[in-house]
Amino acid sequence: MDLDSALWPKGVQRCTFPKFMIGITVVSVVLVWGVYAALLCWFKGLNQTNMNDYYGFALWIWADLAVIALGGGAFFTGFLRYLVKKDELKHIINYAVLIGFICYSSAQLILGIDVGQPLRGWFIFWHANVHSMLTEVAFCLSCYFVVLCIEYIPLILENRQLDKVPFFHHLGHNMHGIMAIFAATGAFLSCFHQGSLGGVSGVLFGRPFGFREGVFIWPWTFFLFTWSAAACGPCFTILVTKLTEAISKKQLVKPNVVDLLAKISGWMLFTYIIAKTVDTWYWAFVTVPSKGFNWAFFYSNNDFYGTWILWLEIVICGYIPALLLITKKTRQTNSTLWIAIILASIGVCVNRWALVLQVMAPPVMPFDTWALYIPSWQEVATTILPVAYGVMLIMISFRYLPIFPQERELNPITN
Amino acid sequence: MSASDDKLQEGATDSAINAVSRNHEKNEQADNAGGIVILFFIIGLAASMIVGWIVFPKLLYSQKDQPISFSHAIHNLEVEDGCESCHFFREDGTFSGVPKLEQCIDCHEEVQGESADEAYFVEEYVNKGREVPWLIYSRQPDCVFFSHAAHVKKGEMECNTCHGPIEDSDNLKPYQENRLTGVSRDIWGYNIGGFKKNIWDRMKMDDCAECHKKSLGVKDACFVCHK
Amino acid sequence: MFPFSFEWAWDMSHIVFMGGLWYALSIIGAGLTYCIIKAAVDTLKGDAGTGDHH
Amino acid sequence: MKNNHNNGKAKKFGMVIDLDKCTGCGSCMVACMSENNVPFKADETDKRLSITWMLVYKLNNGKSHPDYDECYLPRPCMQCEGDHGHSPCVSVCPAVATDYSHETGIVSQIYTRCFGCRYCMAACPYHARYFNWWDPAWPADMEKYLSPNVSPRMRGIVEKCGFCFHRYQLAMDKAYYEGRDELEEGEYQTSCTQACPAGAIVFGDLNNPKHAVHKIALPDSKHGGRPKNPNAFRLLERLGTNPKVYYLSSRKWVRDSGDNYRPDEK
Amino acid sequence: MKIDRRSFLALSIGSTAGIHLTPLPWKLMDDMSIWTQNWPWTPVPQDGAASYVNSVCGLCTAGCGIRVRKIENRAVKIEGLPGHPVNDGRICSLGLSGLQLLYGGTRVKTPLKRIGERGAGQWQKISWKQVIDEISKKLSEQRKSGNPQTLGAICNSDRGTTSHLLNRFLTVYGSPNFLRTPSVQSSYEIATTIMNGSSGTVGFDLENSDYILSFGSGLLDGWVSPVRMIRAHSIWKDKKARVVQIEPRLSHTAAKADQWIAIKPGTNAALALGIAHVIIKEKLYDKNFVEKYGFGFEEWKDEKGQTHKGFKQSVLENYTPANVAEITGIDVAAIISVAKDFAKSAKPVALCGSGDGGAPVNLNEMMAVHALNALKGAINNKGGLQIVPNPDYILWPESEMDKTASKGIQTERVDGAGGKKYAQARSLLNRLPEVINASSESPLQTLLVYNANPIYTMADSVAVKEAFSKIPLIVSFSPYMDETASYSDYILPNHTYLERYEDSATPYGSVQQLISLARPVVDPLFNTKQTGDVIISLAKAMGGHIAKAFPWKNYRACLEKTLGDKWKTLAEHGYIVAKKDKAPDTASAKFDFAAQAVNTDSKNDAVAPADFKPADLDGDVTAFPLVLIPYDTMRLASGFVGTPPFVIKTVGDYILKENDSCVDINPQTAAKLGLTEGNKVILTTPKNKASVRVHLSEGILPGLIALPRGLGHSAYDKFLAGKGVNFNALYAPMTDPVSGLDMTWGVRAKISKA
Repeated sequence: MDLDSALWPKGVQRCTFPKFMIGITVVSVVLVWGVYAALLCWFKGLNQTNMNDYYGFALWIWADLAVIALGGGAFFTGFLRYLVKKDELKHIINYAVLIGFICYSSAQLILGIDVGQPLRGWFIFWHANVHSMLTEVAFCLSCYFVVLCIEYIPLILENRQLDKVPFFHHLGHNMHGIMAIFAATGAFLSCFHQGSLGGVSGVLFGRPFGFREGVFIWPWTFFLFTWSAAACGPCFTILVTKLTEAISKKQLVKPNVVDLLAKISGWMLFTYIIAKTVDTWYWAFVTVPSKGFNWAFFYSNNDFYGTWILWLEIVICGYIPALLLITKKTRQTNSTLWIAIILASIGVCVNRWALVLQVMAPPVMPFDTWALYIPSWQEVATTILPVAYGVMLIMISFRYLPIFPQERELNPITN
Repeated sequence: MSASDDKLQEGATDSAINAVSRNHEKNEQADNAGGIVILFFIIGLAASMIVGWIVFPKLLYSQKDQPISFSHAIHNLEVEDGCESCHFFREDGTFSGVPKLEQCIDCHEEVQGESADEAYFVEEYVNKGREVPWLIYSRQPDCVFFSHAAHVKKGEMECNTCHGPIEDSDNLKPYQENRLTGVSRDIWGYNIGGFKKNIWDRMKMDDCAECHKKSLGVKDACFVCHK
Repeated sequence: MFPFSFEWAWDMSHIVFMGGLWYALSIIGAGLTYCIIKAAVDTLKGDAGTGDHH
Repeated sequence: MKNNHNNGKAKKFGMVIDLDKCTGCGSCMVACMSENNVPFKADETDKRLSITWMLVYKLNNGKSHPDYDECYLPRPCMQCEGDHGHSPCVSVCPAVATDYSHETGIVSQIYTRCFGCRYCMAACPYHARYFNWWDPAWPADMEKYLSPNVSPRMRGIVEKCGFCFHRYQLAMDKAYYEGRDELEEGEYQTSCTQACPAGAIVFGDLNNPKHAVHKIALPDSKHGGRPKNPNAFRLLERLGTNPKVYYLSSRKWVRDSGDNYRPDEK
Repeated sequence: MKIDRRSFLALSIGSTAGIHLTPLPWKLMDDMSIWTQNWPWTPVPQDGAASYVNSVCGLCTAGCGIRVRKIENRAVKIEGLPGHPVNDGRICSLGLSGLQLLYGGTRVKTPLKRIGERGAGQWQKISWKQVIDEISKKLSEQRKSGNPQTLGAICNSDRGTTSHLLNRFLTVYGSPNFLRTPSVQSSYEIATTIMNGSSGTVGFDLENSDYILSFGSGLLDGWVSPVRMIRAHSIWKDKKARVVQIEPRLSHTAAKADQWIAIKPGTNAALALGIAHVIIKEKLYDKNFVEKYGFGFEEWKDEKGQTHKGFKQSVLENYTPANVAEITGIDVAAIISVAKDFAKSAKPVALCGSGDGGAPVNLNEMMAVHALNALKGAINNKGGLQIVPNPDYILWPESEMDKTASKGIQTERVDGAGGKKYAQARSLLNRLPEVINASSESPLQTLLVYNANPIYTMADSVAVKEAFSKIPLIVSFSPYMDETASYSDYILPNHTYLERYEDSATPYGSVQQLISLARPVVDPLFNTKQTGDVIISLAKAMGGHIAKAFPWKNYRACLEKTLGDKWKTLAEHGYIVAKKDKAPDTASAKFDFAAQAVNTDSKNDAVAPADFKPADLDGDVTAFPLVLIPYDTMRLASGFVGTPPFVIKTVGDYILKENDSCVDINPQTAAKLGLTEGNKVILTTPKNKASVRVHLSEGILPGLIALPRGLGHSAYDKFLAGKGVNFNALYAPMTDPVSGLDMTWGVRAKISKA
């Protein structure tokens, strides 16, 4: 028996406590580095970054958009589990929620560093401008984060020791009981903030690269973002699950569960990427020409952005994983599944990159020049900070919380 | 988590369970216990009410007396043009605010009357040519642009609409300054709850907005009042 | 955010946007309150927690 | 409405900058800095970190010697109205720290409201918005020259040109004091207009046919303010920003530099 | 009653609930909000009554009227003075930033005495009384040695009462060595002396010209009177006057000109003569003017009866467009068309003196260009050059001289100006380092420096410093810790121009005769003194006839007395326009094409205007294949005033990047050298080397590189010091054989990758 085995979920085996602590320490070092960088940004100001007046939105906003897209697994899996009633998914929903929780808390942390006057950050709520996409993002994001907390709390309460407290036990039980309501609210909120994030650059009619025509009151990137998050978020959930399995060297979720989620993701991704192709085509041949640009302008005359980014995003990280996932054989082959989920996760990040950083890069005034940007170490550190924090939270949660309901069954303790 | 923590948790859980079971066992004590709980609740409530309503404002504001005593009432009788005799508009339309020594000297070159305060004023300030370091009750933070001309000249408002019946006061109240923000208490108002009876009780943005909305029927652009 | 904040206007955008927001918030709030109260009641009832979560 | 405030129709302050006359001397930039308490730091050579509400760009025709030619183009904030009534920056600000004044047509920036999200900077195609990456500092006794009419900005917020709006306020104060509601054309002029040694900047009310700006640029209100003067143009009109700064140039390549054109349009 | 856990719980719930029923959390929230919107460390400028003070700008010699906005006793903004004849309400970037100099960190706050090594920056504060005592004692001793001419003074101008006081002090002390900082005006003065026989200065009636042929004059780059020139440019645009700019680099002036003629540097004189050739050949010149006023246009005889070729013949023989095209690299057709355009214009004018006019121009070019004006009668006529008499309002009684003084004042000037070799020159500061370095003991033992920063502005900084190190006593009157002040023994800080009274007369280049009065805009911030007062005090401390020569109580009294009945008007308006209709002295009503004053001695017309000799640049062509030329910009001050932070901020990143100056280079040349935009390179000249960056520009001729003037300060604060390279440090002056002035227009150079 290990030092902390009383806290482990019932009937599972975990690594030794010292080994666990070594892991935690390693991650803590990265975490402390990130916290140091964050403190520098808070106390010395954003001059610590390599952002400038051309790159007011940079690495951090990309990281925000990316983690929220990747965290999209939580809302979409929740939506499938509670509203579409895909019951199998209950075996992975916990982990999806945890990943979502990590992603969303990270996003809020990054936003807290990113704004110039963090102590006035609450103005976005108090003095909200309801026409701003960012307001919509802030509201839905924080509300959905509350929902994620609500979804994560019962999981914490299921800890073997906490569960012994009757109040906690009942609270957890009751929350589970009405989880469908929370999940539905979450899905509603999530749709909106994923969409608003898509609107962030879509409404910028001064920035032809980001600007998209409107559907209702939103530019259509609004819908594309929700769609892509629903498609790629679950892929990321599967990716992290498989990574966890690889690291813990045991199967945690039955293949049929993964397969179901992968299949749904595949079809989402496939339909999304077609929509994205149409969007790109319309943008390239209708939207930007009307502003006086050739689409190729945005992919030439600079040291970084070329058409490769389109190929990467749409073909390599779009069609390929989509096809791999909707094809039964490749979906059920471990290696191609790995490739597909990795590509899909990269794809959504590339998309967010393009719609944040590439929007800032090309000159809009004809006499201006391309602006490229390389983040400072402080920016990199604060962006890695949430990764370290996420790894740590997963380590702790996995060790002490019954995240994978099938783990006991799949890994019976023999001795 | 260490083993000792582990034990603690076990212990705590046990006692919680114990407490629950104790309650079940000693049902007759329940009323009594409930009474105590309510009592403590009320004590907490009352104490925090006292802190919040009485102690807090005393801590929040520092208090200073004006450098010399001054009666608006007396001056108001002596001057011809009411407030604008001393608080006048400059030729460029800006408002002079609190008078400079220069204006005071017009009448106070020599000691007037027999009051000791007057003698002190003449000796300390007039004779030495030092400006009186008046503490200004109605000074807004730097972000505020306020045009007296727009209100008094264009809007034909009376001074006391916003400043209250100060012309009748015999002395100057102590100046209170918010320790956190450095802003005069008159801006938030003397009621710590922020309630006002008269227009002049508060000078917060909402108070400006209220009147603007009423009299102009529109919410102005931000920089009409901000700089 | 609140009708008494300076920017508030009783126009369509505010009603739709804030309506949606407050609607979501009240569901979350009501749900949470329900769970907490029910858990407290269950605890007092002495239902010592045999039920399974799933 | 504001009209009862004003006894007249809404104003639309705008600028006409004659690029034939502009010599690129930089007076407008310094006039702006010294009027508006703009901070400075030891190294200002990274122009993307340098706060210049008014910025003179150097344009060239992209040709080789001897056909090579240059032109200077001062760029204040364009005070966009937007073709459909919203400026690129105003609608995106999540905290209403910037708004469009329908009374004057000027886009404001409220420093105490701004919390530094920089969305407006991403929205502005003219790069007219600047972020305070550093705390401002005025060494030696330089704080003494700060004007009380403009608030010094703190670190972490966005600032921009507001057509010296405080000068409008001061002019209105004087007018009210003298019992007037309307300003003469010369009473409200921006600091750059006043300083420009070439007299290349003309400022006034675009809605007022008596004002020079209206006469020179001939803004066509039926077509989103597009100029009728053949030498006049605005920057990036095609984006639908509907700016209030007009430029004049007798050189075609300069006028063509004001907007983007596809190769097949040229 | 048992107090258990539940009681505590109840207590805390009660107080939590309670506190929310009080204003505390809400009020604190509001206060925190206010606090975060008005951080205590962000300055809040004090409000108060606004007022305006009219004065005159002292940052260059143009003399623009300024109007300073004040809030109570703080100066908050400098604006142009509406109605002022020079700038009419307009103002340049330097003038706008004057308050940064006033309130900035480069001020010398009290008299200082050096205690460490020269230039080491170790100073001792000293009282005014003591410093005057010490210096007057030293001067008295020096004078007793019988060589009063070893006292010298450097000053940017010889106009205005302060300069006159300084000059008078030197005179009664017994020294002729009053040295003036040279500029293009020095060249114009010599040219008018030689060709017009007038000692007046040249005014440019450019507002009325309709064709401006500029031989490299940076009319829009700070030339002579920057704001006035830019205003004139707008007038030209309005009335469609034509501007032709001749220079190897596309300056702002060239970019705004109707025609830019890229010429090989140093060949302006040849082009001017080529144009003259066309005009004469086509008989397009103003015969009336040439016949009535001209001398030496045709063949002429000197006093000895020797016959000389006329200007006409020389030009026709030697400067055919084809010849000139070869020398200058300009098309024959372009030369002919420019000549015709010029000649056919009603009111054309030709100008020379490159860049901002801070540097003199070689006499040859000056005379050739001046001759062009004469050919079109553009002298003392509307739209042309006007010979403006020197200001004459300073009328002090002749000072009493003692024996030492009379003897000393008769000695030859240390710079040779007015002597045998450089008879026409009034002052040749550029020769000073050479003269000092050539002698074992410095001919100047004491040097007073007023409104000048020679260590920065003079050519070959190394030689200048060497020469200065040989002068035992250097006294600076600078209000700022500039290069020269840092290298002096005493600093007697003047008030800045915003803290003092000072008159200034007819700005250079002005057609109107103007007297302006600067007056204190704010009370002096520090323990500084008007230099006029200091000179009067020094004189009084020296006693005897020197004290007697300064009968005024103080500078203010002197100024009021001097200005007499003008004082009142000046004090009210800030300036007076003397009679507009100039009365040119009769002597200037002639034009000597033969330049007899400098040609009589020579047999072969060597320096006649009709002659062009390519200058031999220092250094070997193979070792230094490129030619480095300096350029000026309105966004950098290259004179005795350091560029303030606001103005430095406007400097493009293609001129200054981080702490490196950028050199303009044609992409062709760069490609040959394997250089691309932004490369760091070492720039080497025969004199010095420096690290710079490359800026590719189609606006410069191949084979040339151009470096901005005004950077490379070692003094001042972090907003200026250490930024870029000082062009003056990279070349040795070329002395014009006739005028004695520096005629450098470029220097051989090479660049290699760093």
